[in-house]
Amino acid sequence: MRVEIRESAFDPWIEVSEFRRTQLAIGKAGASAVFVGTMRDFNEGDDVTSMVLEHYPGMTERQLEDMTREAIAAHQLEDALVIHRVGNIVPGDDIVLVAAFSAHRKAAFDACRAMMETLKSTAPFWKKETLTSGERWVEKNTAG
Amino acid sequence: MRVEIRESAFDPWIEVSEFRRTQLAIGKAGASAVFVGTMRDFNEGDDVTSMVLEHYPGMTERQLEDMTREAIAAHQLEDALVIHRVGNIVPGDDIVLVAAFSAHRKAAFDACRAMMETLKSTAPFWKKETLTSGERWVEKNTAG
Amino acid sequence: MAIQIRFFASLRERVGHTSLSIDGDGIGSARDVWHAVSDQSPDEEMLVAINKSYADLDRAVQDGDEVAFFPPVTGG
Amino acid sequence: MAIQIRFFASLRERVGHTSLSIDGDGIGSARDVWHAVSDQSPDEEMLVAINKSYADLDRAVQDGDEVAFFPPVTGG
Repeated sequence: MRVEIRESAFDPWIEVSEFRRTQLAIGKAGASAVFVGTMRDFNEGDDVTSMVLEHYPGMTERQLEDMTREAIAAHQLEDALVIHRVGNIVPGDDIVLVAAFSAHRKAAFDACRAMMETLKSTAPFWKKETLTSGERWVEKNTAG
Repeated sequence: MRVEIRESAFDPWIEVSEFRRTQLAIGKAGASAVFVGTMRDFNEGDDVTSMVLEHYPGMTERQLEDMTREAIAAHQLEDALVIHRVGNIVPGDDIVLVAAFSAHRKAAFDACRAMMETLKSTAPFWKKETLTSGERWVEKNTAG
Repeated sequence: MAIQIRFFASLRERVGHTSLSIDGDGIGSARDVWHAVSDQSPDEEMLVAINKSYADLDRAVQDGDEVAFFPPVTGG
Repeated sequence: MAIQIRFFASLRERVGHTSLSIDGDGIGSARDVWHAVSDQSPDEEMLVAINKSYADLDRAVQDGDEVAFFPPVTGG
């Protein structure tokens, strides 16, 4: 498994491709389920021009690692990859990548979605949006 | 939407990346849910050395297009991409890519999974595996 | 005019043909098409398409139609 | 020894501190830590972590612990 916090822009598709190529045995993981979350230029009806993503260094990594380890065990994954961006972000930037690799599709789909929901509800990240009218903290994540 | 049948190897991660870059407006699709199916070197307990994927030209495209159009409408997706390989395939080759792009993650996850299940149960493709002991047709897809 | 018949995958191998053309005279349904080319009962799991859309065996078939028979699909 | 306190996001801005260190004397729980730095009741939705693991306000705190207070998380 690999869990990373990134302070600059990353390309999730290159990350998945490289991870598969370097970390997975050829011919074992028949199913790759991937979720990528990307910054929108709107939220709750307002235009958003940029965002700052704050996290709790140390705790965030631990939460993500626990979550990923548990998903691998619960769904008997071949492997999993999680990358999350922090810092200054603009619309179109990718924020989060969650990838689950398994022999069969059910496990990959279930694990990918479960990891995203766990990440959204427990990983200590906070978003502060810049609107044309000022700044605001995003107050709560909605259930997926 | 884009639906393609490919007769040679493709890189699903480059395809998704290029599709997002060229087809999607920046800042609208906050959620990308992607499934990639890859040929394994085992199936039902046997080693598989290669495979031929047959399809029904014309009908396969129509089924995939109908399915994709319906998923976009049902889940209010921003867009969707489906690529499926045919012909001679070896373990490690990617067989299928299904990607759903939407503003929010629930729609992307639901649509990606629904499209994969519809593809598995209705798109006219057939797999003939080569084992060390000879050839066999895969008889049925299992539910996901 | 005639009816075009296509077979795929294991069914193609069992029937021994990729495609056939038959005269539409006396053909009312996809089931009639099947019996014009096979003396076996259609397999319960066999799928049927008329003009590249799924149909059942009792769907009407007309001159000029393309009728395909194939086993359960196994893509993805 | 002492107790390290950290605040994040909107709570950090409201409290006006990123981190603080307090003497552990008289501190039994995370709730005691909160009241040592604030005269307001803790927000119902406020989250608490002790040594980088989630805890509740009544969890015991010891000298040397790191106690963090933050609002609901909004990553992903």
